[in-house]
Amino acid sequence: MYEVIFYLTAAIAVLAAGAILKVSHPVHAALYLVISLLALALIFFLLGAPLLAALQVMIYAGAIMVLFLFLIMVMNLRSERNQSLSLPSGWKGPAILALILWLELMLLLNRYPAEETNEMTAIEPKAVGHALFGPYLVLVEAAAVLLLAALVAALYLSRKGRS
Amino acid sequence: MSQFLWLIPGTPMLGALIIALLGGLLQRRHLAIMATCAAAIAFLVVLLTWLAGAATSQPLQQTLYTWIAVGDWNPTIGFILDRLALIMVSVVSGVGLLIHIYSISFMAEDSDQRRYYFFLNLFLAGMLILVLADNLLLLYLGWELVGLCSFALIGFWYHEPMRASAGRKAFITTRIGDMSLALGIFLLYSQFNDLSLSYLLANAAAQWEAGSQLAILTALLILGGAIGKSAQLPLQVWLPDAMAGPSPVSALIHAATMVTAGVYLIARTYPLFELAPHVQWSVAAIGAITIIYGASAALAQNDFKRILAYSTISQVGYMFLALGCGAYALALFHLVTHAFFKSLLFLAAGTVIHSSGNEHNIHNLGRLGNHSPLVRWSFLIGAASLAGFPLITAGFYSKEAILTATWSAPAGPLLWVFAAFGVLLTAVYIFRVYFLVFQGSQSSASMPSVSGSMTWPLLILALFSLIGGFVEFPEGWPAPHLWSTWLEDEFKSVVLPPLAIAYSLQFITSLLPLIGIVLAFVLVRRKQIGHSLPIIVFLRRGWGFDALYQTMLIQPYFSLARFLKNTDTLLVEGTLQKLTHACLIFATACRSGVEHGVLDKSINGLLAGLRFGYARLSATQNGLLTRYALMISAGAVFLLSYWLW
Amino acid sequence: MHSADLISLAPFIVLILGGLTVLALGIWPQHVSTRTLATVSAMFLLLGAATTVLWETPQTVNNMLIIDNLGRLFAQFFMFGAVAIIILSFNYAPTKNEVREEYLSLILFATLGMTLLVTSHNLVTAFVGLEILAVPLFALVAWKPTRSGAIEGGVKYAILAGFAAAFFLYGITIAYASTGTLNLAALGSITTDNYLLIVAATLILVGVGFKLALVPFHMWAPDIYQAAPAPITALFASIAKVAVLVFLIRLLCLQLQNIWEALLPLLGILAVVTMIVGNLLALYQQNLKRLLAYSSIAHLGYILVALSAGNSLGRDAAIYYALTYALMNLCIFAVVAAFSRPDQDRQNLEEYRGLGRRHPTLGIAIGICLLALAGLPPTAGFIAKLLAFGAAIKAGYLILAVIAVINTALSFYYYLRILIVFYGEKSTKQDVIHLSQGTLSIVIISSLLIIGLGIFPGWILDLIETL
Amino acid sequence: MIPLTHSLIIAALLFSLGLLIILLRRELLFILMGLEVMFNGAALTAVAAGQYWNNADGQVLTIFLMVVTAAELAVALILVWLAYEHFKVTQIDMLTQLKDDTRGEPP
Repeated sequence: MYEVIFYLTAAIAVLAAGAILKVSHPVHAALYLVISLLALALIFFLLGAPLLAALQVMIYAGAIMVLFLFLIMVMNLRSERNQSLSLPSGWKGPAILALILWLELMLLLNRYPAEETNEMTAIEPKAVGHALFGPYLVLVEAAAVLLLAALVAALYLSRKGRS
Repeated sequence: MSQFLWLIPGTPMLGALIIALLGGLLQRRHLAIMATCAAAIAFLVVLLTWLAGAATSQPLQQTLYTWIAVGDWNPTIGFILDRLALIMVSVVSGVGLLIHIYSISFMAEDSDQRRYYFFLNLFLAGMLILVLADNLLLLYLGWELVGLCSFALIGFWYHEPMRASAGRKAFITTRIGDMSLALGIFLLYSQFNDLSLSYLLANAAAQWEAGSQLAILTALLILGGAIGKSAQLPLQVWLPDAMAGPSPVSALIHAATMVTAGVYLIARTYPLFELAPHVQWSVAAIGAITIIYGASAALAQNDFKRILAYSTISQVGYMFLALGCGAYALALFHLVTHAFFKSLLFLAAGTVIHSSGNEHNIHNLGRLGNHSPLVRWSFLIGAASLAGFPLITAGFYSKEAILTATWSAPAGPLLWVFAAFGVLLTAVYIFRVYFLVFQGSQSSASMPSVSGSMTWPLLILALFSLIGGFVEFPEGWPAPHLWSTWLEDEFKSVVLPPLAIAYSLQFITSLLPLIGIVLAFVLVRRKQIGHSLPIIVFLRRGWGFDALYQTMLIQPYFSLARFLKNTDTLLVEGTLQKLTHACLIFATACRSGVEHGVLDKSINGLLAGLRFGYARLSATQNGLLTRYALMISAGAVFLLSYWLW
Repeated sequence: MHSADLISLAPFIVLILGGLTVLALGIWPQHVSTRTLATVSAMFLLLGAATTVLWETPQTVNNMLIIDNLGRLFAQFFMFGAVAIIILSFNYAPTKNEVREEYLSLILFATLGMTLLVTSHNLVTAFVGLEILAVPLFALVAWKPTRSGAIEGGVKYAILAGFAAAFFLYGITIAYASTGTLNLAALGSITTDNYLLIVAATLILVGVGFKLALVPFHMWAPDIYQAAPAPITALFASIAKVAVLVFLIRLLCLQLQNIWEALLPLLGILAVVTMIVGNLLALYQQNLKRLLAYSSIAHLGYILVALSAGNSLGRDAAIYYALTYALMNLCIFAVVAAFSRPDQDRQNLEEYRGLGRRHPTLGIAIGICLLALAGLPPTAGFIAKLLAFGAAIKAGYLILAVIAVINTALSFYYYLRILIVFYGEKSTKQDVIHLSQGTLSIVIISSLLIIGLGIFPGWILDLIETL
Repeated sequence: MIPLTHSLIIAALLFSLGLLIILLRRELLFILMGLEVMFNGAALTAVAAGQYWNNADGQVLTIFLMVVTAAELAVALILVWLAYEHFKVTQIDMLTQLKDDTRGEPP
């Protein structure tokens, strides 16, 4: 049962991502992206990472999606402006390239001598927190600076960018 | 004395620096005097080394400091002054000083003296570093420096596109040679882990067998560098165009000093060449062919300075011939005399051209006979010395010595015939110029003003062009061989033919210039140097070398393209078709280039290929972000696929 | 976290404090002049450089950062470089009045990112450092968005940098999947033939290769160099690139030496392609900033030649080359910044005609700089190339060195083209150029350093050998 | 029990799909979405590997990934919006002002 749910969710994640290739309206694409991200959150949960599952829902599905949708609304995009309903003519090359990339990665990853004996144990949020504010503390601070830098950059651009 | 060695290249370098940094504060005239003073000090130091007995003592050495220290490799900034270097620094600093003096008047009107003297001083410093360097790395530094200055000075009057492009052509052609030298140095380094000249030359014979592949390769690479700088076949195309520079520059760089750097290089590394006898013989062969090439091309030219340029190519050919025959001392002998008479010719020519409103065509220049005896006589002396007028000129002694030495080399008689024919041609072409320009007296051209500082260099050079040869009398004469005995420690003496043969060779060699002069006189009288005879056109175009390169470089592309087109039907669409297409485009590009006359120079054939590569690649930079991402992913796929193998 | 760690972290703390201080000063109720802001941020950078002297090397902080001499050398270099960038920006006309607290704090943060990158002892640190460097650059490329091309450049860089970061990150995760650790020392101690780790390193190489603009990951470089204001282009081309390069050197040459050996053929291939394509693209390019972008691509090819030698000489050569490369590019882009028009940079090469002649001091500096780029003695560029190619020869890759030498010869063509233009005679109207003391001093100092490092390379080489 | 390899392959598939979206779609917003998909492929790898090795590093890595993505995306979206504001551009094909000038023949 566990396996069935896992593969089913994975299929949803992949198919939803694939759908972004086809849809024409940005809102639809955003919705497919949300579906893919939520499916991924479920996968995280199934893999035993409950904290990440929650964060995935909050940050991606919550925050980032809102950003996307907000921008779509601001730009007031209608589908006729994004007229590329069908795939552009030169789609074969990139498609083959991506396929090759995937096949290569698959072949290379398959060589991995995976021992199947490991028991699945959930890593509790507490362990993650310990790691985060233990050895990774310096980086947490650094990430804070990164966010600040992004904030400053975004503020400047949105202030000066208005023509 | 050895602790002052650094002053020799140091003072011109300092002069260049001062001109570059503080030149704006000085007046034009003071600039010239400053630069001349720097050259004079260098020459003075050289004179002092002579007086201090450098000529007889052990080589002087000075190590300033260790330049780079990486692991076990410590190339230094160090100088060595042995007899070979002594000759070279004397010539370079001496002629350099004279040219500086001459330039004071010659360039007096030019508005951009600061740049001129900066590069002239820098050139002098570079050349002196080149000949004094005690390791190949430092030598290479000097080598690049003179190349750069030469480029800057050829294109000195860069407003005229022709002159600027001449500078570029010179630079690119010599670059091929420089690259070859750089590779040779790299090869030596990879084999010996040391670039010090004394170490290399002492140990090369121990480490390499004679005729081993590495020795041959090294010698070939060094030879490539030498023929690039010395404008020997097949890299000679740049020198005639290099005459776009001011005349004193042509005299200094493209006659007396820089073009002899190749000769110096081979003489310096001769143990490497002796390990590769075939390469050494090919040095002689290149020299012999170049003699004929240069002389015959000079015969058909009408541009005053181009004649002298081809003449330089031809005369440096004699030096190569001597080097190839193992007569290193004689090559240097000719180097010295050539420096005198060729700079004399250039300076005289410069005066004539300068005073007749930049007229280069000898037919239009003509009949300056009754003007300025100084110029006329100095040109006559230079011409006689170049032609090898028997007994009284320096050129005779140096050339004769080389010819005699050639006889006993492998395939010597053949080489001798080439060289002797060259002597005849030389006399013809140079006296053709003399008769055309200086004979008669109905010219309307204004009197060449030979003023002030232009006089003395002409006089001194003329004097040396006459008496410079008395240091080495021909074999079998009851007179001393000062030169070769003095250089015996450096180079082994050359095998000479039996006395009887030597005498007859000497006789022929002294007769040939006289015949040549008469021939020239007859030719000029009958005005038989026609303009449209195929042979003349052929010669005038430098034996069609430029055209030949075009054929060699471009025809194969055409053939390849045609071949691929024919086989195209057999192949399914795909890569090969793309390749064919690319070749066809290239061929078309070349053809259109030819048709539009863009490709009329050999080097441009190479450039066309590069231009094609540029155009193709540049077209990929179309600003489309998707394309860029595609390239990144293609790169990633490629890198990953490497691990799937 | 010990008190010793605090000393190790001091430069980072100083930079963060500096960024915050500048931001706070910017929103101060009274108007604070741009000069004050710039001075304050430069002071913080110099203070940061000074605190690196206190470092006790080598030691690690939480296994996240490694504090060593290599890190110190480059941390100081970046901070001085950032001061130079600030001076350039302060005097740069096209972004006049826009160089305020945001700009300066972003530069400080970017410097923090570079310092993190070169001292990273953990792949996550490297990733975070890379992004702290990248995100400010998104905005800095598009600074003063009304400039022509600014927004386009920003969008392109943001998307492509994200794209490359995805590869980088994917590589990190695969490295983690294959070994279970992200610590560089732990990764380096894995001696068994771990195939996936090589794959991971290859993917990381893609991400790094993008930042270094190696061919075929190079295509963004000319567009972004053209779009960015000249001081930011200088930042891109000099210290930002060198930071990534030093990370690569640390990753391959100091930590994962097994992987380095395995990657040698790939590095060699990349080196050859990068040199050839970079030089060919530069050959006839008319836009100076794009030309210099291509030339910097080619230079990375030469550095890769050193790295693909796979010996300690190659490593030292690469470090030396990185320093000189940064100096040369800083100098040449400072010149571009100095000659900018009031509204934007001069683009076409012809617009620079005669400028070297009219401003002799700058002219000489340009000459030195171009000769160094071309690799002529006695500049540092010559020594750098000599060491790099010598390393390849020593390792037995003669063919690589031959290709590199041929490429160097090729590159002479376009460097001389620039030189000729700068020294050409100006025929048309003369526009007034106001040269500021600050820009001038940066150009002079960097060109003096280029010459100094060429004539006396000993002192820096000795330092590098002890790293 | 899910073998690690399966998770890794799914992650690789997501990564390649994201890449394909970027390569194929011309709209700036879609490209950014593709970027998100790529990052999520990497995130899945990290989480799955973290479970396999049974330590928290994988999850910490993923958290940093989210932070970084958010920061990057915020600035990128602003830039996209600016492009729209200034040029009414939503498609990448129209942003090709910066490119090699191939009109003029090389000298």
